[in-house]
Amino acid sequence: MRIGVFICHCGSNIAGTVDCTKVAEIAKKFPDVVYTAEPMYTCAEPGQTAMEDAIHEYRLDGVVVASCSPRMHEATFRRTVERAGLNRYMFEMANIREHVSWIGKEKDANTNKAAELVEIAVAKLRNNRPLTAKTFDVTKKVLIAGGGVAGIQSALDCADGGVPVILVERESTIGGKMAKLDKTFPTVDCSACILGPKMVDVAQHPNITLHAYSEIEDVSGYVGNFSVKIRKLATYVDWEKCTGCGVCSEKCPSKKTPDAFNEFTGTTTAVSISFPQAIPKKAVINARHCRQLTKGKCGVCAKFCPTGAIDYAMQDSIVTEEVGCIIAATGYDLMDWTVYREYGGGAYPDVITSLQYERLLSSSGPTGGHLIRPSDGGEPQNVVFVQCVGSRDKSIGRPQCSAFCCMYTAKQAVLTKEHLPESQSYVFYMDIRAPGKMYDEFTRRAMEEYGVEYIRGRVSAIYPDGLGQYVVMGSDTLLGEPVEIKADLVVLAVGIEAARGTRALAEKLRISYDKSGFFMESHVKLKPVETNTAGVFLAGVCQGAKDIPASVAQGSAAAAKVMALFARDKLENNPQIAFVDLRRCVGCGKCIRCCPFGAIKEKDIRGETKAQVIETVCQGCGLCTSTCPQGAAQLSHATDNQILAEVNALCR
Amino acid sequence: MPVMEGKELRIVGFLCNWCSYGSADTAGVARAWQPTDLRIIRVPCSGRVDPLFIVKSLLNGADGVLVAGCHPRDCHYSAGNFYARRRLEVLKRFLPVLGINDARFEYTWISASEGQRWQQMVTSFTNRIHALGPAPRFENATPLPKVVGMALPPSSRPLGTGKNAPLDDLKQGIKEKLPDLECVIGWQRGYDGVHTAPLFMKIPEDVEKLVWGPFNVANPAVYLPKFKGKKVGIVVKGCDSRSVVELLQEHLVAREDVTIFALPCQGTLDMSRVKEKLGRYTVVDNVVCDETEVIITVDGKKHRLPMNDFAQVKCRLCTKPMAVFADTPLGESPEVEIATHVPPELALLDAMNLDERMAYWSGQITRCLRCYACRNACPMCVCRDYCVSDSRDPRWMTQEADVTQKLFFQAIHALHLAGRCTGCGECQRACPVGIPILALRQQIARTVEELFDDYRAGFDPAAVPPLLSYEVEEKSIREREWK
Amino acid sequence: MNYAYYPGCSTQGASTDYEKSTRAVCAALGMNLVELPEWNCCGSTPAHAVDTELSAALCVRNLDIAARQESETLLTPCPSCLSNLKHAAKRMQNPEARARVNELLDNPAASEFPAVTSVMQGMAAHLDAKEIASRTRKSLSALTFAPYYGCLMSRPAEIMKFGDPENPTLMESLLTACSATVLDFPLKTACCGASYGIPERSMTARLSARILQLATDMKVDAIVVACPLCQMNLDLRQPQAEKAADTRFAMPVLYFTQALGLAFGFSPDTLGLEKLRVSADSLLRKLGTGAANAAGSR
Amino acid sequence: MSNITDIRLKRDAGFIAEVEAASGQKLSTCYQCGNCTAGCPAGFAYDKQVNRIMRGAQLGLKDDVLNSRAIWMCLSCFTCSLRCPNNIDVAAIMETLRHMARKKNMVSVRKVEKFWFSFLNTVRAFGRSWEIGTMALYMLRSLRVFTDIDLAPEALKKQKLPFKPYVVPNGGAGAVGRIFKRYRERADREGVRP
Repeated sequence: MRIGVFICHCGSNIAGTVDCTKVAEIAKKFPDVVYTAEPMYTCAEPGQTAMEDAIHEYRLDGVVVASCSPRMHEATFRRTVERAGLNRYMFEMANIREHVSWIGKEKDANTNKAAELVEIAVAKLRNNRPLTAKTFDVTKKVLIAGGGVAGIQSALDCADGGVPVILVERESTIGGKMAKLDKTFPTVDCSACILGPKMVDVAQHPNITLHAYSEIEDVSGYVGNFSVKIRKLATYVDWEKCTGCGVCSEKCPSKKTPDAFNEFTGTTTAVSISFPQAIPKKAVINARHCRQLTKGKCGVCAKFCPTGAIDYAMQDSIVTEEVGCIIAATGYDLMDWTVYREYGGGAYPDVITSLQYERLLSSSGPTGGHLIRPSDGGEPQNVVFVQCVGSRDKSIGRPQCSAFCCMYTAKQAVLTKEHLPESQSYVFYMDIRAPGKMYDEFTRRAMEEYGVEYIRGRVSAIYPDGLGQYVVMGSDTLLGEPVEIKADLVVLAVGIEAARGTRALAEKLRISYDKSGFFMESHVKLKPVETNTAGVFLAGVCQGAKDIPASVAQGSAAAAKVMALFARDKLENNPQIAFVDLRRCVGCGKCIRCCPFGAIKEKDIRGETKAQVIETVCQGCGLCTSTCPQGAAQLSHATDNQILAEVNALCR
Repeated sequence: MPVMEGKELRIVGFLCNWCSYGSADTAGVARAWQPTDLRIIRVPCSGRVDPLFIVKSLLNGADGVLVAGCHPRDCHYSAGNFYARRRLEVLKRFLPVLGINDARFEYTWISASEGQRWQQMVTSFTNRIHALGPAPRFENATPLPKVVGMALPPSSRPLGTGKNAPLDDLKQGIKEKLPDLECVIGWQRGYDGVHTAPLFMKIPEDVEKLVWGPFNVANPAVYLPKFKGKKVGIVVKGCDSRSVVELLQEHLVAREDVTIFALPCQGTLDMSRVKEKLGRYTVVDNVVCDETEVIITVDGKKHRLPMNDFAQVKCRLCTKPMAVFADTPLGESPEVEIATHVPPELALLDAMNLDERMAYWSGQITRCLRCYACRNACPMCVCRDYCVSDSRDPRWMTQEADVTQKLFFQAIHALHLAGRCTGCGECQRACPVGIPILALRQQIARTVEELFDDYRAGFDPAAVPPLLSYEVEEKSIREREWK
Repeated sequence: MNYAYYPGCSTQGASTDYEKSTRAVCAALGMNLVELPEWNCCGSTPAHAVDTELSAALCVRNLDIAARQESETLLTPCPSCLSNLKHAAKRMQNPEARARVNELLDNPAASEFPAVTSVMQGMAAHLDAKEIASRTRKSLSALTFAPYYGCLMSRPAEIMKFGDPENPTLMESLLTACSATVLDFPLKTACCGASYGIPERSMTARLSARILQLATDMKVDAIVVACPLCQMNLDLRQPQAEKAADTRFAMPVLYFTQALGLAFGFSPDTLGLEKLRVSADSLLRKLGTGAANAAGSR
Repeated sequence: MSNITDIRLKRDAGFIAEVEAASGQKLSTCYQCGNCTAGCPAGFAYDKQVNRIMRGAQLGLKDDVLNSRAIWMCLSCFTCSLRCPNNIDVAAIMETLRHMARKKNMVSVRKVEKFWFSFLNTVRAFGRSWEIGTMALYMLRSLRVFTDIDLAPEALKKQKLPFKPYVVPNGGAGAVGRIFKRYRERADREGVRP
């Protein structure tokens, strides 16, 4: 090989504490090194040109640049050597700035260390091989998991952009949490009125196929070519025939079915349509409460259904969709707040969650929008709101802020006053987090115009006083006193967690999730929509707590990512992936078992089982390489021999 | 290039590209001063760090090795660090048995934003290594003179010669199945009455050659992978059957292809001790087994060998005299007292300090001929012709016959057996110069048992091998504190 | 079965009724309490408030006696003693602290102590609810109780190991085994004012009043307690609480052992009921004459 | 004197470290939510609420904290520790502050301390506590003759208060006395107030 080594001065950034000339002198003696140079700024245009010239002049077939971190300029220099006619992988970097000149005080030691890092790079480069990317076709179709406001926005944007959309929703209607809300902050406009039209658009859009009451069973494939199995849960109602007339629900004798859509503030019938604006507006039988399905006798709904849509024998069915991208928009659930024994742990009827309160306020809710106490149906006089229940609480392992509770609490306090002008609301808070547009103004209005009493402090305990009211033991840290309020109704701003089943979905999508179960974005700041699995994007609260505008924005952002990817007809893979030396492979399948991406499959080659890497799926982690005992699986650009060369350069 | 003599020590870091390499960059950008000893090798993922890179570094002069990856759950590749955590923890608990101080190796998790933490880690790790001083090297160790005194552990059951085993029923059973099978693997009389040789029964006449008894020491499972894809039968002792189970688990033989014949085993002889007892001889006159002892007459001299004194150590500790499962089992498993005794080879090392262990291995391994008999006898060494010990690509080892190369091969074998070794002891039995290499495998097996819910290889073909899986929250692996 | 037993000073003075009823009930359950010889005061709140090592030393002297008794379990009826003994045992696990505590003692303490637990937990471990129910001679179904544990019995949870520190339920299970109605009493682990009755009377008066008020509003027949100090604050000092709250409670405050004792058919006098300041006659009336009759049979 | 707190002047970093070491708690984890204050049963008797004490300790305002009345009125009921969202053992911090104040002779509520010593003196003398003795000593020390005099008739009638102390036999009382003696001697050696 003919290797050229460039020791960058980076102005005085490196040359200040590293004797670059000496490093170059030492490097000259390394095997295969035929040329060294000491550019002032290698990354600057003159530096790059000089490198190209040197490659031509000295017929170099490999280049080492000792400069900053490869995370900074590896891509830059790879393009440089490529322009000069070399394969971009015949290039290595030695990080002598971040790892040497900026952290070591002694010039001697730094110089010695820099030379060694160059030696490692040269040793590796001598084992490098040219690598080339492969291209493959793309299925220009997207699957969106979750039909909340984020998923709806992604679906509509993609569909408008001409991309066919498969929208999968677990519940019987799309709309998500937003559909349950009465009003939205900071404008206090009706949630159903602004979300409703979007839901109707989804139903009517020719590019959108909706699978409601369905779950994702299995995902295989890779960016551009995913295959997704969808389990359509049995509704016991043939939706082809159901017109959504609601007769079944009217006639159903099983009237005490818990009403999940209303957050269990009321009851519904065993066959029902979750709410009047549901999309699709189709009935579903709750199998656990249907008399026909549990006891085998009833059949009332089947008798009355004008279209004969009831089918008690219905089973789950599986459909498979081929798509090129997947957007996860699976949203959130409230955490299980009953761990707070000091708030009654769920035993007190008038201590409720904020989402239950939304249903009590909503005109489509169980009380028709009449604000009453669940225990006795009376109108509450004193309503206490407690924030940060299950948020910012390390003692129960939930240190994170749920981000939107401050705002909806203010909204609910305002609505309380509007519903019951004689009432008085109190809000126990730690900090008011209102950084959005018109948000702080809104909380101020709650206090100034609606007379909501904000008290800065957490609540230690809530208990019934034996006379029908609840004692809320709080404190006012600004006053420096403990505070007690007798409340008729207590609303807990319960913190959020990733929706149930999120972890299982993450495993299927092969993406990561954080401690609270929220999906991990590729980069906290710069790649907030991407995941580390190519072709899988995130929208809405499934990625982290956010309010409606932010969810909608991320929904659109995910759609843009999909459309950008689909703008190309062919995709290129990263050639730094694993390959299997078939001669060495004994077909034991250890690599297949532990590949995090399912990127290795068994293949029968002339009657023998061998492992084969699916080049488009492999992400290049190299786990297979360190798993394979016979060294048959090797990761290109980080092969055993390449790393051994580095080890041998250091330890001998 | 040497380290700065007297100033620096050789410290190698393997850092994943995404998190920990990033944290080192972040520390650099923040001008967070650090000791200069550490040399960083960038790898895509901590899961790419083969523990053997670390062993190789430590055998070849590294004074310390640090591996860093993304925090659990933050792996750029989802789960690479979860696998790394298991494998590196096994390694950490393996190093001391070689005589290498495990404080010289550390692994940890750090995110790209934690520059300050990186600075603290590098500083504290470097300080730690300096406190330990330069690593002693095997080639400089004074070999420990021959070590004696491995006390025999009590036997888990009465041992015998298997004289009354239903051998004829077994032969009958084999003959019945033989027409459907390519062959059945078993034992036959060897070159004299105190040795057996492998027997491949193809026709009913072959079956008559089958023998059963204390001389059936070899593990026939070693031949099984060669018949991959063919219908084959195998006669097994309890210990042999665990190897069969492992091969099934690793898809190296298919359950439907193999027919297992089993008899309960009463123990087999430790041939090295038999040899010692018989001394040099020319002719075996007679071998008679009564129930509990073997009476061997060589060159006219009669030797009594009670099984209780001459059985292999593994038979004394055996918890599975009967096959894990068999298609044609004959007889019931005898009662076994389940007691966990540290095998004597390992107990010997447990009693030594690190320096003594290094001296011990240095002395023992010098005798290694690099004949690879250990590898060839191992039923789990399925790489065969493609063993990394003698390949150029990848080139893990050189052909030099020095202590580090020899020991490195043993480390390769032991670590490749992690979670797979059933402790059949064939490696050690096959060693022509009698190096007690089984201890290394035993230490790995003990570690796997400690870390992964008492997992023992070779009992369940459907079990998930612990090193090919992970738990998000590991029950028995604790993150070490950095101070 | 034999149990080492540490009665605590209160049971020798102000709370002899707790001692009497504890011994009676334990005997009925087949628990033989073996009092530690020459036991001393645990130091109570004053000792640990002054110095944790002094407190530990006073406790460890008792633990050491218990260790020499070779009993597996040491029972004590008083939560304050229990808390001090358990804290001391915990502290002795730290070698530095152990050395400093040993300095205060005549002889270094034993390396291990028997487990210390409350009489209440001891009973529950000795017999399950069904067996306890089977020993009931007089159903308490006519009575409604507010169970009150006080603050020390369940806290800190990791030391006291008394179940959910916000919502212990052991007393409920014992009392319901005797068919009593036991309400979910929200202030069951609130503080009654502890030993501040003497130096800061207004404190105990106010805190006890809160508890008595809620129990009164919940219309219970009695508050049932497990702590001598709680009993004293709620019962003996009830007039002070009444004065603070400007109301009248007349709320009987029983030890749980007294309540169990009634169910087991002991006479009021065996249980020391006459020691209560607020008379328990109202309870006895509700139970009918049975209690008095049963007393004759014992 | 200005009533503006100059944090640079009043902060005592050594004090912060001392409190953290003795209590085993990290003061900086407190984010001042006020839950400790909200649940504290004795708060009404405090000059400064618990969260205010925590803030003072966090800032290292030694005199401010050690001179408070609150640390003496704390009942050690552990409600604050139980409910702290940051898992701080607040009660341990209160006790640590109490110990520090005592050792430095900064006792702002003398009567509480007097009561403690009245109690402990009976224990020192007899090995066990003795209610009447404690009360008598306390009345003497605090000059509060009528403490609980209203309870006396009822308590005496119910024979709740033994007139004679119980002395732990077989040298037990002596052994307890020696514990106190060694404690006092060690405190003298270490230069702290026993």
